[in-house]
Amino acid sequence: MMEPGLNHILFISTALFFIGIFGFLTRRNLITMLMSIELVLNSVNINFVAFNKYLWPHKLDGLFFSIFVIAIAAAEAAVAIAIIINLYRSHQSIDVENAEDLKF
Amino acid sequence: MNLTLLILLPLLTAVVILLMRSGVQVKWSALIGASVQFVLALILFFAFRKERASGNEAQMLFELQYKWFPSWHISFHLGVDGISVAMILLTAFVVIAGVLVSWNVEKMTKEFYLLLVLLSLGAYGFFISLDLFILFFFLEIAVIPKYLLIGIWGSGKKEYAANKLALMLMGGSALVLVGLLGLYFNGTEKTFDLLLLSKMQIPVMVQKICFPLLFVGFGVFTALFPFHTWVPDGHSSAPTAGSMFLAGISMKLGGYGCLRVATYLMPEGAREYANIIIVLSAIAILYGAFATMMQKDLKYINAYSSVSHCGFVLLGIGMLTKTAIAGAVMQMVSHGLMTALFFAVIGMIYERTHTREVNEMGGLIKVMPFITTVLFIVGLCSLGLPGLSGFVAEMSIFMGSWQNPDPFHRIATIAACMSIVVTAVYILRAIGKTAMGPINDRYLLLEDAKWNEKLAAIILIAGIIAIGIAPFWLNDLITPAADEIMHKVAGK
Amino acid sequence: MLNDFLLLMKSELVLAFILFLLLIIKVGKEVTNERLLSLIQILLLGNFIYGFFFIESGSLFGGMYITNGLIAFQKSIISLGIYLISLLFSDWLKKSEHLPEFFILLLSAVIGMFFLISSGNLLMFYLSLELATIPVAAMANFDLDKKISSEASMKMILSSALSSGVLLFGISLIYGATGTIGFDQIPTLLDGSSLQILAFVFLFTAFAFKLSIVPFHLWTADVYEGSPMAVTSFLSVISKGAIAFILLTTLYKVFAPMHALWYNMVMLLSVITMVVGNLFALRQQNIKRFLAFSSIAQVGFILLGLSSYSVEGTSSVVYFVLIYVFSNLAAFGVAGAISQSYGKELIEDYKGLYQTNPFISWVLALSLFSLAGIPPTAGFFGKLFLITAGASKGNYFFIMVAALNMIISLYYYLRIVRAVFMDKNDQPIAKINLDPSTKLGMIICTAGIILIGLLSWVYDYITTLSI
Amino acid sequence: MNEILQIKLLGIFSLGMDLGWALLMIPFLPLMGFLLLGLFGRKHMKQSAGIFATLLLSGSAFLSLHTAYGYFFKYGKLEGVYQKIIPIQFTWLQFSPGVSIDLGILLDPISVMMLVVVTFISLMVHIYSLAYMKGEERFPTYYSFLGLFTFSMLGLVMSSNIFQLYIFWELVGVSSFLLIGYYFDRPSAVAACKKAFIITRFADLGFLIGILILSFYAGTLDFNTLIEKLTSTESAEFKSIASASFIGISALTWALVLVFIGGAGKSALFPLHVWLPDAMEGPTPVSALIHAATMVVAGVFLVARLFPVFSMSEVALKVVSIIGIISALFAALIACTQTDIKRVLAYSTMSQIGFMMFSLGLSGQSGEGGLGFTAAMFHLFTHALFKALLFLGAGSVIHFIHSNEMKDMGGLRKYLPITHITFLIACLAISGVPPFAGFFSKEQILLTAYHHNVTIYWIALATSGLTSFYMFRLYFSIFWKKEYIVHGDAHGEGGFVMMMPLILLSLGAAAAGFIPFGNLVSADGKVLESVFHLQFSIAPVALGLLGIFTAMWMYKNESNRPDNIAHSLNSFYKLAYHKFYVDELYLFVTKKVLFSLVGRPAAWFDKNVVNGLINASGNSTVFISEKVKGFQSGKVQQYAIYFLAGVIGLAVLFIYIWK
Repeated sequence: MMEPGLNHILFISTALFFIGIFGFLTRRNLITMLMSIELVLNSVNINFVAFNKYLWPHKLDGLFFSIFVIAIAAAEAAVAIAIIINLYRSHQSIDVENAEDLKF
Repeated sequence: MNLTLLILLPLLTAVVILLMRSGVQVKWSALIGASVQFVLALILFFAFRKERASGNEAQMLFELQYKWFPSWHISFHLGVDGISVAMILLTAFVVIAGVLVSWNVEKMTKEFYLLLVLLSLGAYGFFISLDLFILFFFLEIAVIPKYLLIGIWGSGKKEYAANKLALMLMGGSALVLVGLLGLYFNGTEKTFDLLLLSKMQIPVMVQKICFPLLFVGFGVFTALFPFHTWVPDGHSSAPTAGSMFLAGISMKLGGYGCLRVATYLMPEGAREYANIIIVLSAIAILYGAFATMMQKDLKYINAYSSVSHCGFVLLGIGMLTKTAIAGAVMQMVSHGLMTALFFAVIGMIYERTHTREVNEMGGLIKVMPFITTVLFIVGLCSLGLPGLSGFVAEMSIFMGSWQNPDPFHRIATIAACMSIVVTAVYILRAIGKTAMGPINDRYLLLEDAKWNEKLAAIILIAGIIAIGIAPFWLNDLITPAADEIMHKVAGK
Repeated sequence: MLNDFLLLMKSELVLAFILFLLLIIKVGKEVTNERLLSLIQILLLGNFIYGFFFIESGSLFGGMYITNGLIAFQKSIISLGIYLISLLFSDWLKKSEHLPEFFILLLSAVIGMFFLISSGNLLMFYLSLELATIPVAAMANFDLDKKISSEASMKMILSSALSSGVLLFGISLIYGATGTIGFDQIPTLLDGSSLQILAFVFLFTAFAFKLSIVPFHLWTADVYEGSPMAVTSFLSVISKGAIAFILLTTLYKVFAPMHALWYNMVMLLSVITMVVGNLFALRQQNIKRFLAFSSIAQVGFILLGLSSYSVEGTSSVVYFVLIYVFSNLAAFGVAGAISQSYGKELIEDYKGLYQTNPFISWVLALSLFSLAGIPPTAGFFGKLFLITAGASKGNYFFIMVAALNMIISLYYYLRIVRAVFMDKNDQPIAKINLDPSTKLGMIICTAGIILIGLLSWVYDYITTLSI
Repeated sequence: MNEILQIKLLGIFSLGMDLGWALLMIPFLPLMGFLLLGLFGRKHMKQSAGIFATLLLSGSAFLSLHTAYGYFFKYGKLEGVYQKIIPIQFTWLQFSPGVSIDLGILLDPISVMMLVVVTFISLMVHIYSLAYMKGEERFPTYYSFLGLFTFSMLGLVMSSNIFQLYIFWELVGVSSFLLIGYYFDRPSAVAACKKAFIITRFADLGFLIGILILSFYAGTLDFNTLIEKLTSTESAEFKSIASASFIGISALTWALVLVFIGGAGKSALFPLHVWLPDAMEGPTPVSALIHAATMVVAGVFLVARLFPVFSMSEVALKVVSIIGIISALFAALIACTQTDIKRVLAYSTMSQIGFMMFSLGLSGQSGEGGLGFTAAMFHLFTHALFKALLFLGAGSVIHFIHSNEMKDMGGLRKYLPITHITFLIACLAISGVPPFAGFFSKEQILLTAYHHNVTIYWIALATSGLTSFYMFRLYFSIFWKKEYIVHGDAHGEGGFVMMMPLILLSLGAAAAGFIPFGNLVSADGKVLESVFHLQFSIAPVALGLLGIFTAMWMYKNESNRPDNIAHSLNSFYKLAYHKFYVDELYLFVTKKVLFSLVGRPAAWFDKNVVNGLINASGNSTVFISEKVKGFQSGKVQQYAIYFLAGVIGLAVLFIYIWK
């Protein structure tokens, strides 16, 4: 069994990134869309950690960065969910297609 | 004489107008401001002559330079030569007449006069600035007041006309801007200073690109064919004073810019494109004249004739001889006075008959001898009668144009000359239909001009006749400056 | 060390102090909105004035936080902006049920912006960017009972989350390519490889998103329209200003070695942004939406100035943002006053406004002229300097397009002027009783619009800071 | 700079200063009349305007007589040659070194002669109008316009600079315009004054271009210098203008022909004559002054003024003579058919000017050969007298009868005895019956023609026969033919004021022929001994008498003879009656060609194409804006797609293009 190299990990993280993007573009449910964003953020986290480990092991910037990203993602999710709840109150739905009054 | 006074006085007037309460106070303060400005312009003229007579041969007199945005190599640089003095005199004449003519404006009097004063501020500043940046600044200052004047106090399709005017003029100044930037970056050092730039060698390639930009840009202001379409609509929709300012002052900004900025700073460019300018202006002259022939609205008649007359200005510049350039400047002054007077008269007639259609009028000599006399005078000036200013200017242009010996210039000159016949046709048609012929009964009780209208007309007529009878003073004023420009253009 | 800390971070500390004060007040006993607002206004004014004192330059936390004269000035512009917002929208604020919360959110966002401007490190940059964004998304939802308000804030939070995802991906690539996230080390390690360029593009999209550069702008108009006027104005003026400032640093400092590359991009985006912004602004009926698109077009001009990569570029961008604060806030102030009094936000409703409300009509007209870049308003100078700076590279075609765009923009600005001054209306908006502080705000804006341009030392001061 | 305002008095003779001021006053007195009456007449001088203007003009007339006397008999001659004296000249407008419009006074035989003619006729008209125009509402205006005209005409004849001449040329044109349109409420008068102005303006275009050409090659606008430079075959200027050519014709010829076109317009020569008959819409005294005696001969004066230069180009002279003779015959034919008495006179004027012109065209430069020049000037002089007389006489008839039509007249000799006698004298004079003035001048003209071009001579002879025929047709139709039935309010002849000018002019018409004109006016300034050939004058006089008797036979009593003859000449008569359809041709050219084919398309083009393009650029922007609105779909996921597309696009651009 071979040791996973940087490329493998990057492959995974990139895949994760695009899966997240794909989810964001295709899902109609706001919560799911938010989750897709989380996927994107996680792929970034993997990137950071992987780069840190494989390329710049003596610099800890990547690790710290990923920790902060996790924290911020939580904060963002909190606000986003609050907003979605409010949206639900006014629209009686959390389907993104129901909130398209603002256009042109 | 301190040239900043010319800018500060309109500013002061504007502030005073803002503080005034009633319409009457506003009018009087505007009138007083305009009169003081008028006197100031005369003082400037005499001071200039005195200075020149005492042997001051500097290109620009009364120069002033204040720091202003030094990091962009801009300075508040003022100064006048003969051409600027002539234009300032013109502005002063038109402004005071415009203020007088608007005496009856009841709707939003304060705003109206405020805008008039701002407009004149732009013109004064433009003519005395020796820095391209502030020149551009003043050029654009004058646009919005025009827009508002037409849009608020105008008549007919006023919104459309105002919009078109503002957009086309802004389009023109956008071109000017790009041209100016080209000059700024391509001199031997970065500067907006006109005099410094004039001493630099601007690369020929740059001149070839920037000259058309600047010339067309300024040309839009002065009704360069085919960018003249704002003229008829704008003029005819504007209130009387608005038309006067527009045609009398604002269109001259363009001509002055074409001459002072485009031609003077980029002689190679000017030589390169002179033929195109000549063709366009010859077209404008004839085409404007023929189009005028078909108009039925007095204001449209004058507006189209302005296209034709301003064609002479550009033709004179395009001909690139000293006499023609001097003639172009004279034509600017002359046309400014004349067309302002024409619009004033049209305004007076309109106020009384409530129509501007020539076919609906007739025989007005009977009831308004003064107004129709003025109409005759201005019409005759327009068709170039000797003794009035139009003749002097046109003849100078013709004489100057003819100094180019090749057939192309000859044909263009002859084409331009032909317009004097067409002009006669439409002017006489207009006069014949309004002033002469049997009078319509409903006009029998109309009254002649009131004091303010008379005074306005007399001031402008005085200017027209002063040039027409004794052109030498104007010529002496302009020629050295035109000489300087030609010197630059001719010198390799 | 502590001294340094206190001095260098003084603006953030003051804001944090105010923020905590508000928190305490909120927790404590009931204060009427009027009194609270007056207090806030005074505090914000104090904050603004204080911004001009004790200016030092230096860095903290191992280069994560940097400050200097220019940054202090940029922060002052932002302080001024929020002070003006607190004045202009006092009517709306007074009636708001959650006044302290509004300012708490606003101030946190501003603190985020301050850190953003001062950031010297991608981590700091990311954190402060999020701090500057998330509260605003919450603020966008401040009209809790309005459907469009929640839609707007939803769009904002989702779009910005996506954009920060892309940004982070970019940052991670940079980190991978260079092994550092410090602003001072990155430039030395840039070699122009494809990976780095890709990383730069990802990074840049975050700016593009926040600045609403086309084609990353689509959220802008919807969010602006849905949000309360005060939030819209904050979004369009303050947040854009802050991003523009940090973009300056990023492009001029961090990606300086790549300037020949990004110059093309910035020029192209600038023109596209102007054109699209203008084309969309042309046919807007809602004043907020209209101002949104007009602000997109304005960003195009900012990019034009940015492209010059010179001291002139820096100073003209900062100068423009300063002017933009006055002009755009004045326009929003007027729109806010009208919307607050009569709930009218359509341009049609503005017909005949001059008959009943000459003062605000003039304020509106002046601000629009300034936005359109017509002298003698400051906008003229701002725009002209941006264009001049942009022209220094000699790309006259783009300059020409920019100049022509000024005409289109003039057309739609004049459309409002025309409605206000010329069009007839049987039932114009009735006389509005302006709150004194709103009036004060408008007067300050007007004064700024007229004076900032004519007084050339303002610009000179910025130039001396930028060198 | 200030020295320009100093009028340089170049009085060479002891009269110096006095001469200058006296000369200046000649035009300035009428000018003063114009200004004062124009400004204050309407309010303050309603009644006294006429007297005031007449007094001013008599001062002017006296001064010009004084000048003429002084010039011809005291100081004008130097070594047997009349000098060209420029007592006053100053630079009015400097174009370029050497080329400037200088306003000045040039005294030479023709200008002095014209001074006398203009002031004298004008004075007569002023006096005559006192009665004729009495009670008109715009009486002061009328006199002020007369003043303007007199001033401009005097300025014209005294011009020392070709551009100065052009200036006054235009001023004369405009005063003619104003006076023709004096009855402004008659549409026909309005049309006539416009027509007169526009057609002469068209001709002036030629004049102007001619001036431009001349000034370009000669490098001066000053008459004396110009003539000096262009008449010496050695000078560089002459060589350049003679060698430069355009479509095979030398620049000199072009210039002169163009100048002549100007002259032809003013002098109503074929085919630019159409305005003159219509100009009779003006008050009759005005017709007498402007459209008979003075302004219409300006063209002749112009050619005479530039005669030395004309004589350098044979082609130009040929054009002058051919146009002259065509006009003479053409107008005479038409005059025979017209029934409006003023129109008959107008055509006769045109015909007589044709005589002067071809005489000039046939003349040589000096000595005996210069007879044509002297003859033309002489005829100009005598014609002014008798034609003014005819017009004033006609005026008196019209005043009496309130109609211009011949059919309303007849048998008036009893009611208007003085008019009758003076009119007869004038008719005899124009018919060339000795010893009246016309005889002598016409004699010389025919002599010139005989010597230089026989074809022209025969045509001229025939024309002079026609002249006496139509003049006496007029005479008999007015004063004989039938008994006049007096209508209700018949008044007299108009009193002494109206009759005095008639009498004075008739004295002139009768006696002016005895002036030894050749001694005074000649092409080269030297005395020209005119030889009188008795055998030569038989033919013209006989023809003249034949014409008179034919007219008498046809018109003395009422009969159907004229109708019969008209019938027998059927189509030709119609052609002449309709003035050979030249007016219709003009109408076609202006209405159909200029208005419909040029003016209307230009206006249409401007409104639709040029303006349309400008509007279209605006509209298309709006259109595009409408089309692209779909991008802002309101769907947040689509926004994200554009966002990502942007990212990818930028990345692609960067990596594949910009890198």
